Amino acid sequence: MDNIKPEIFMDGEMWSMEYSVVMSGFGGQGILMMGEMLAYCGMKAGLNVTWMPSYGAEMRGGTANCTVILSEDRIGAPVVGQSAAVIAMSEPALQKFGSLVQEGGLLVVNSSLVEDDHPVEGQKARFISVPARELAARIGDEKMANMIMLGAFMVGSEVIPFTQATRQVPSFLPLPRRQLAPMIEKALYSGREYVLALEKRD
Amino acid sequence: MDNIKPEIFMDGEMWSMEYSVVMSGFGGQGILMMGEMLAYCGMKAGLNVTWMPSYGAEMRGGTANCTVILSEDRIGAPVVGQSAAVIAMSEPALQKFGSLVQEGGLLVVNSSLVEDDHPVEGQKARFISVPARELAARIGDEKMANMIMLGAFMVGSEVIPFTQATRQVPSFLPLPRRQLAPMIEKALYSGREYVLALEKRD
Amino acid sequence: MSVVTEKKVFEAPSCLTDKVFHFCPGCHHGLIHRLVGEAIDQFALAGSAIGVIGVGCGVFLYDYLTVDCCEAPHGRAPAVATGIKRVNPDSFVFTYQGDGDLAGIGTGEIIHAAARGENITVIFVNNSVYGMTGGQMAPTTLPGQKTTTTPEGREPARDGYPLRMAELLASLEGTAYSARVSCHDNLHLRRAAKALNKAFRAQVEKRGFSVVEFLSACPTNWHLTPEQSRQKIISEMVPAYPPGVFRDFDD
Amino acid sequence: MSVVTEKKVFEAPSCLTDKVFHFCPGCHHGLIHRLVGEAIDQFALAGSAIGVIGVGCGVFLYDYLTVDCCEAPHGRAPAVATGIKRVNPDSFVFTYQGDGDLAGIGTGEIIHAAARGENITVIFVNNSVYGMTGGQMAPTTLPGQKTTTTPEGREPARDGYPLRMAELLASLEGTAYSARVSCHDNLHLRRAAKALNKAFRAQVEKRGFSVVEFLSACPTNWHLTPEQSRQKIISEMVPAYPPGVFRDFDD
Amino acid sequence: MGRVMVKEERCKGCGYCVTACRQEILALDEKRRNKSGYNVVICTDTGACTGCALCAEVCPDVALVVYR
Amino acid sequence: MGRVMVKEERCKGCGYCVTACRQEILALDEKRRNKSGYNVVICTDTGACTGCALCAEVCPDVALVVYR
Amino acid sequence: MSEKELLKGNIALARGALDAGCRYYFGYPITPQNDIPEYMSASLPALGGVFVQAESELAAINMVLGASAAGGAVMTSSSGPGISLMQEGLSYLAGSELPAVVVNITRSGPGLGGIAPTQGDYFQATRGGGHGDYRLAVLAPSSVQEMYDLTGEAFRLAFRYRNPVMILGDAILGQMKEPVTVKPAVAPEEDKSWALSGADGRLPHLVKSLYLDDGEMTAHNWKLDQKYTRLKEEARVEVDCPPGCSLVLIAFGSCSRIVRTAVDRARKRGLPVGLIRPVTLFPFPEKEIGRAVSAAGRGLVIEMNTGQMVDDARLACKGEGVVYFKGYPGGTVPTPEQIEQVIDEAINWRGAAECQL
Amino acid sequence: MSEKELLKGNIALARGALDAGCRYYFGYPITPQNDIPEYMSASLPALGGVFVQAESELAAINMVLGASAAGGAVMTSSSGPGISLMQEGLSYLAGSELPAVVVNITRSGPGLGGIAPTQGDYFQATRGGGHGDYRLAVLAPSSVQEMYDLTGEAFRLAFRYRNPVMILGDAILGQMKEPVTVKPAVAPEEDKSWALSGADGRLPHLVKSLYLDDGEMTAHNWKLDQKYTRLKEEARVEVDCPPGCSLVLIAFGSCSRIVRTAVDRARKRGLPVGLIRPVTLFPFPEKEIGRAVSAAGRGLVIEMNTGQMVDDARLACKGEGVVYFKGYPGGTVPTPEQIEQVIDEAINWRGAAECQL
Ligand SMILES: Cc1ncc(C[n+]2csc(CCOP(=O)(O)OP(=O)(O)O)c2C)c(N)n1
Ligand SMILES: Cc1ncc(C[n+]2csc(CCOP(=O)(O)OP(=O)(O)O)c2C)c(N)n1
Ligand code: SF4
Ligand code: SF4
Ligand code: SF4
Ligand code: SF4
Ligand code: SF4
Ligand code: SF4
Ligand SMILES: [Mg+2]
Ligand SMILES: [Mg+2]
Repeated sequence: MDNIKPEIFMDGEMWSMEYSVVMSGFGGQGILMMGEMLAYCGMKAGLNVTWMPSYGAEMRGGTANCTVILSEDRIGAPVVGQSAAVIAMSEPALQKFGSLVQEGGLLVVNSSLVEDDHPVEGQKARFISVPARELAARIGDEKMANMIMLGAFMVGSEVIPFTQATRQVPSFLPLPRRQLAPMIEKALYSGREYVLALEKRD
Repeated sequence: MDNIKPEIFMDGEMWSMEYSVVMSGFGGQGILMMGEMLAYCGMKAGLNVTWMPSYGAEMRGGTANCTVILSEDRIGAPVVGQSAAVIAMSEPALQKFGSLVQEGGLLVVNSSLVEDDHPVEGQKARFISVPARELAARIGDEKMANMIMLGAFMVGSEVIPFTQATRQVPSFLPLPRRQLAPMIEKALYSGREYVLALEKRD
Repeated sequence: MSVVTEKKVFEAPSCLTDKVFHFCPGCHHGLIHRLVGEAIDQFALAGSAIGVIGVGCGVFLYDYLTVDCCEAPHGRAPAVATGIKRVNPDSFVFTYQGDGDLAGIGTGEIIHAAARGENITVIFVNNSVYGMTGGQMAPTTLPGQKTTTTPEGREPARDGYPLRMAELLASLEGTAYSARVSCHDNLHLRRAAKALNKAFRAQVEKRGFSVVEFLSACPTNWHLTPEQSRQKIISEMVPAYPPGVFRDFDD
Repeated sequence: MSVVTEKKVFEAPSCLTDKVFHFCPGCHHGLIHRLVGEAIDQFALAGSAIGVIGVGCGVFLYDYLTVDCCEAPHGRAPAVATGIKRVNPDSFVFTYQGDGDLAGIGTGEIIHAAARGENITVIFVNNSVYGMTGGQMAPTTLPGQKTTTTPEGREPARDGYPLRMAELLASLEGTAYSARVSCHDNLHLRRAAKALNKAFRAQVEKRGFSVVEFLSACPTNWHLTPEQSRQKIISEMVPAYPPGVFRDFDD
Repeated sequence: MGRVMVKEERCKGCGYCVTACRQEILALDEKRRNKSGYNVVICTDTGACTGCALCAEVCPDVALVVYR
Repeated sequence: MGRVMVKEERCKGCGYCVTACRQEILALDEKRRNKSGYNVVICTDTGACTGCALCAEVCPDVALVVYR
Repeated sequence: MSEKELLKGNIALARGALDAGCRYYFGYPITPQNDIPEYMSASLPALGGVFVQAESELAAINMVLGASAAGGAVMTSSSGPGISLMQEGLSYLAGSELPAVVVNITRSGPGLGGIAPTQGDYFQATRGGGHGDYRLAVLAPSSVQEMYDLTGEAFRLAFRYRNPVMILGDAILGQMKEPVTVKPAVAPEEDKSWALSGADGRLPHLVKSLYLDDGEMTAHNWKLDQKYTRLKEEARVEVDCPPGCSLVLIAFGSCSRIVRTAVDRARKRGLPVGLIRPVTLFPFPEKEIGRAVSAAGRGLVIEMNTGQMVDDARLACKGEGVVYFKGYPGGTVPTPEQIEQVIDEAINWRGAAECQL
Repeated sequence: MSEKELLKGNIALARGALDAGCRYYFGYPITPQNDIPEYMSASLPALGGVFVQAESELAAINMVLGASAAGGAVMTSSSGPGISLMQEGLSYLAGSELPAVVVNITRSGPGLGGIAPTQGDYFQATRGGGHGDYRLAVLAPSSVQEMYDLTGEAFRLAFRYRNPVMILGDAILGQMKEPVTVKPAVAPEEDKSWALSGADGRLPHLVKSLYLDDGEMTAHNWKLDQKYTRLKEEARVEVDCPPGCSLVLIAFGSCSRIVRTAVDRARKRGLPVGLIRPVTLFPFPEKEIGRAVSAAGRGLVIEMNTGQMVDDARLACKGEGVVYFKGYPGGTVPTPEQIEQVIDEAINWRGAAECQL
């Protein structure tokens, strides 16, 4: 667990070893699965985790979101008012959830679907813009945009040790879908590299 | 109210100006109506009254009963464990309700339908046996057996001034049945006379 | 004592208790109890039958038939029977329901049990009133019929039209057998016994849902003598609710 | 700007609000809303109509049509509508119900509203699933159809047979009009509009109960594209649920 | 030839059997009542009974046993 | 002769209108999405529109207005 | 004063409703309240009203919902199992803020139970029969006169607060006849501008209980809660606690009549006992009960159940004074003699706070 | 120890049921508990069990009644409005003394309300949703692990006491995923000799709740009451009240998690606060709560409703110590920060017993 950077998720509140991320986008973008994978990796890293999805009528109109919390302490509410990080994979998602990001937090947006003028939140939070669809197309599977985003988020936040997490992918997948593991790993790495390249550039 | 004999219904319990009578018989014998008329007459005599019928599934199998309470005080429960008087118009009714009569109370039975060997209860209570069907037939309407019994009960118990009560019959009857009043009065008198004759004989 | 050559040609079915029925004089509930008992005897089901009893004048069936029984909330007997049958598929599960129970409050349950083809047998007693509660209008009350809640007679434009359940249930795919019979004379009673036998067979052979609707008298709430009640069945009930077999797995 | 001689030949009915429907792409709920709006306009009922909305994906109808509305508990819209109509007999009272709502939990209420000949109009959206709750089996789910509660496909022997409500309701005496229509192409949509018009007329002319069943797509829970959903209506829904008029007060 | 036995405590005097009997040998005893207060049915001509059991078949209270 | 107007924010790209148009002049714009993220429909040949309104009739989202 | 009539409780209630302006009745038969629908079916048509015998209690309560949404003065009545079936509808009525009067002439439960008089539905009536945070106003008549009077009161409360109101009776109150003075109160004109009548020349009206947007439902819950707090003004209670009494009996409905007799007798024997009879069960007359019990030091709740109102009595006392309980469930109506004996035991009790009576 | 799995609360509950031997499920869809019937429909057939999607909640609870009467280990699940529709059936189950597990993954009410997490069904669950004198045992999990564990416990209690048992969760508990250790408890062999199976070679069995003969129903009510008293042995509670604490927070279910966080934080700030979490809501852990609050002098009940469990907490204290209340109804889940603030206010409160927080 030495890879976890407490200064990121302890942000100001000493007693709370808690890191939360809100993930959001259109239905069908694999938002819920992206969150689950993060929670699973957190669990495998020995953390307490919760994953809380949108459900019911909220999902009509084609939006989806979930909240993942990772913590060394037991976790109270699995939902949050303000969040350490927000991932927005669509314009309406950014509109609705972007403002949840904490001062000094992290905002990751899918620039393939979100207009590129930095939103207000970008000013108080760290802002990472990932052309997820394009990157996914490049590795040959447009459906992998969510995994690209997750990879990008994992390095951007450093909340989870990246390589250790990536190793959990096969066991995370249910047997009939396990053959997807290599492609998912590829996507995670693609997101990671994009962010690392960005950071170098900055 | 000078006709009311307090010694009958205050029987042992000074504080209770309450007189109760349980009336019982087959369905169709007019048990409920008999009780209602007594309650009505009591009301007209300025007493507090309650009338409580059997209801619901109790009535399957062709039995009916009701409890009437007359009192100068407000009345608590409209049902009683032991009763100052019991009127039984059928054999099963006598079997079921006869034992409710208080020590020293009054038991009036319809001898037209009840076997004539005095029941156990007759030994602790005053026992009046009225051939109601025969008397009713004599005045020309077998359906008046209940009114015969009521007349007999009223003089037997003296709980209600007989003539004053009899005067209430027309107003008790709903308009469309008011033409029955003379026949009912006749029946009440017939019951009364039968008992008076009995008492003379004793 | 009878002479030695004499044989009993008619007696109570063996699964009937000695308890005197609580029904009113002329009420056909008792007759239908006996027919059910005879069918249980015929198929030797006394050891495997489970009765589910709706709320109505028939609620005390368990006092009269020596089979396992379960009380169901008013109208829900088909759902209760479904639960029992799914746990004990080899038991013979029947419901006993009045017309208020089955065609009123229990409409949803009976239709869906039939639609599911639930392998149960329904004994349906249509006496055109709510008997137990004192004679209110039932879904089966005839137009013009006076009841305590239609004091001027049922007026279809205001109070609705009667439901013909045997036909309605027959129209559902899950139904293996649906028939209407009447209790008013020997001929119809023989047909009734036959229908009941067939309905029982439907379940024994796992054909699906079976139902027999009995036209039945409620002299008390019809305010008629038993004989007048019998006549009312003939002259009013039978025309409005024609006896017949509306679905048969053998066809 | 269009040229002056140009005329609008198709636009939204005037009682429809500007709010964008919350329905999924290809969902026919929106189309049915529009047809209802058109019928309201045709009969000039915007000022007297009262909608009673069942629980289902159509629950927000009141956001889209500018008429008085009342939410009904799931399945109970016909009872709620009865209460409203009996108080305001001159209002035009319609219900809007899904197939789970009407043919599942609300079976008793719809059948008895029809049997009573309740002078209301029922808009019934049959999409063969529970849409709002995420695609569970409905009473109308086709044999073999996969849903979240029939993961291997509906098996009639276990899960029951589909209900054909338009036919069933047509068999009741209180029903003035009962029809089934489909939303899958222009021809059927024109018939749908005609049926709806007739159903409205039934109420306006106080003929009794009227109902129109719409075959409708739920691409989301069918896990199909809108076009595939349309094809499924044609190839599977229409054969199982034939469009047609099953009862007509003019006949 | 036949014989009908009335379980008197079961009989409620509905008269269905009276109507059903083709021999017209059943009648309600207007003078006698059972414990429950019902006039019970009696066979007025025991010799004429055919044992056809039509009476028992219509009896709603299973009050009749028929021998032949 | 005719003209179809797409209320883009209502359109959800279901494609029903595309199938319905006999002139085959409607298509989904794969490049453009509206605020809700749907590819919206466009008229590829405005001159060929007959104003028949078949498209609007099948549109479940009342996204089309037709002029003639 | 008009002359007294000898009326059955159920009929008095029905007449109270009609005199209060009730013109719509939807219901389903069940003992021991059938006189109500029967009377309504005979009376309403002539008054231009509507009686519908629903196919079930579920349908009935939803017809009530519709009629109320349309502005009708509407009532239904049932008993035990039927009232249980109405719980979803009652929750909707409360959530949609609709006025209606719902009568429960109880039977004994659970299940099919029996039809004898009991008070086992107190909890269901006063809190949470249905889902969610809501309350009914609950009135508890104890005589046929009150069956008449409180029904009028129920309609007033229903419209004033736009909330369903329950009348909690039992077979004694429903089936019994007593002399009644029939005296219709003048019903205040109620604002029904919210009702559904067709959006003619105005914005559409909407009757609903669904609130999905952020915070909406919370606001709605607090709004309802405030209404229930306002309702406290309407608490009604009969207090008869002479100075110096050291035991206060608390009973409602038919049970309070028997307790009344027992208390009268006990006093004649010189026992210092008081009696409190809540007339409204919700709002519960907590102030009066708290005051009386803390003054006397001891309360004794008598109910025809295994212990329900006793919770409210204890809560009302806030620990100042102990509250004993004696219950008579299942339809066995206690006699005054039995209650007197319980009074004696309670008066003589010197042990722990919890007294096994 | 078996490895942890990341499970959704609803799924954990369903697996807990299967592991406890549940083989019959009858239910009707409603958000937010649909995962349960969906999981059951996929799992039961392979286990030789039965899943039936009922036509309504009313039918579902009555199928449960039948399956239970036949001796099956049976469950249903629903939410708010659906649970309200089951009240008659629940009363019958209790009256007929039948074992069954009923899950309520609540939504906010009254009426259609919303689907966000709330605890507004506490009253309905713990007392008198249906008619008559009866109680359900009520378990309140507060984590996905407990969704699994307590479901097993529910089946044990149901059979041991022949009584319906309710699990009261909410959307947080149902929809959330957390790591879970799946460890089926060995189910004790239960006596099912009372069940219906056909009267082959024995006297007929009868499952009923109708008691009409004199005194029968009263005896039955007291018998049930004694069972509910016996049930008190099964009270479960988590007590964390360090010596010297002057305020005890009381919360259950999902809400207790947030309160837990707030209490931890407050303690870090040196505030002397304790926390009690009832695991069983009926039987209510009255002894523990009474003891803790009277020791601390003050209790503070936090619920996601307008105030329900607070009644039980106050009753448990019998006036020894005051109990404050703060509510969050309608699906607005409070944050730990908000609760901390309430703790501060309560700690500093020096006014009357009733503290407006
Ligand atoms: C939920 C519920 N509602 C109402 C009742 C009252 N109730 C008992 S039996 C019955 C109807 C009886 O009529 P039917 O089913 O036709 O049977 P019958 O007595 O006529 O044979 C009713 C309404 C009840 N027990 N439970
Ligand atoms: C009493 C009750 N049970 C269940 C639900 C949950 N529920 C909401 S909508 C719905 C069914 C929706 O299906 P349908 O009626 O077919 O409408 P659709 O969404 O498919 O148009 C259900 C079960 C509820 N709100 N109330
Ligand atoms: S009331 Fe009617 S149905 Fe009931 S027992 Fe009497 S005759 Fe039969
Ligand atoms: S879920 Fe189905 S019914 Fe509901 S809006 Fe989407 S497509 Fe329409
Ligand atoms: S057996 Fe036949 S002949 Fe003999 S009494 Fe009966 S019906 Fe008459
Ligand atoms: S049919 Fe039966 S009950 Fe009726 S009179 Fe004959 S023997 Fe008696
Ligand atoms: S109006 Fe007709 S021609 Fe024009 S786009 Fe629409 S369907 Fe095509
Ligand atoms: S039918 Fe309507 S919603 Fe669908 S693509 Fe065409 S315009 Fe868009
Ligand atoms: Mg009937
Ligand atoms: Mg649907």
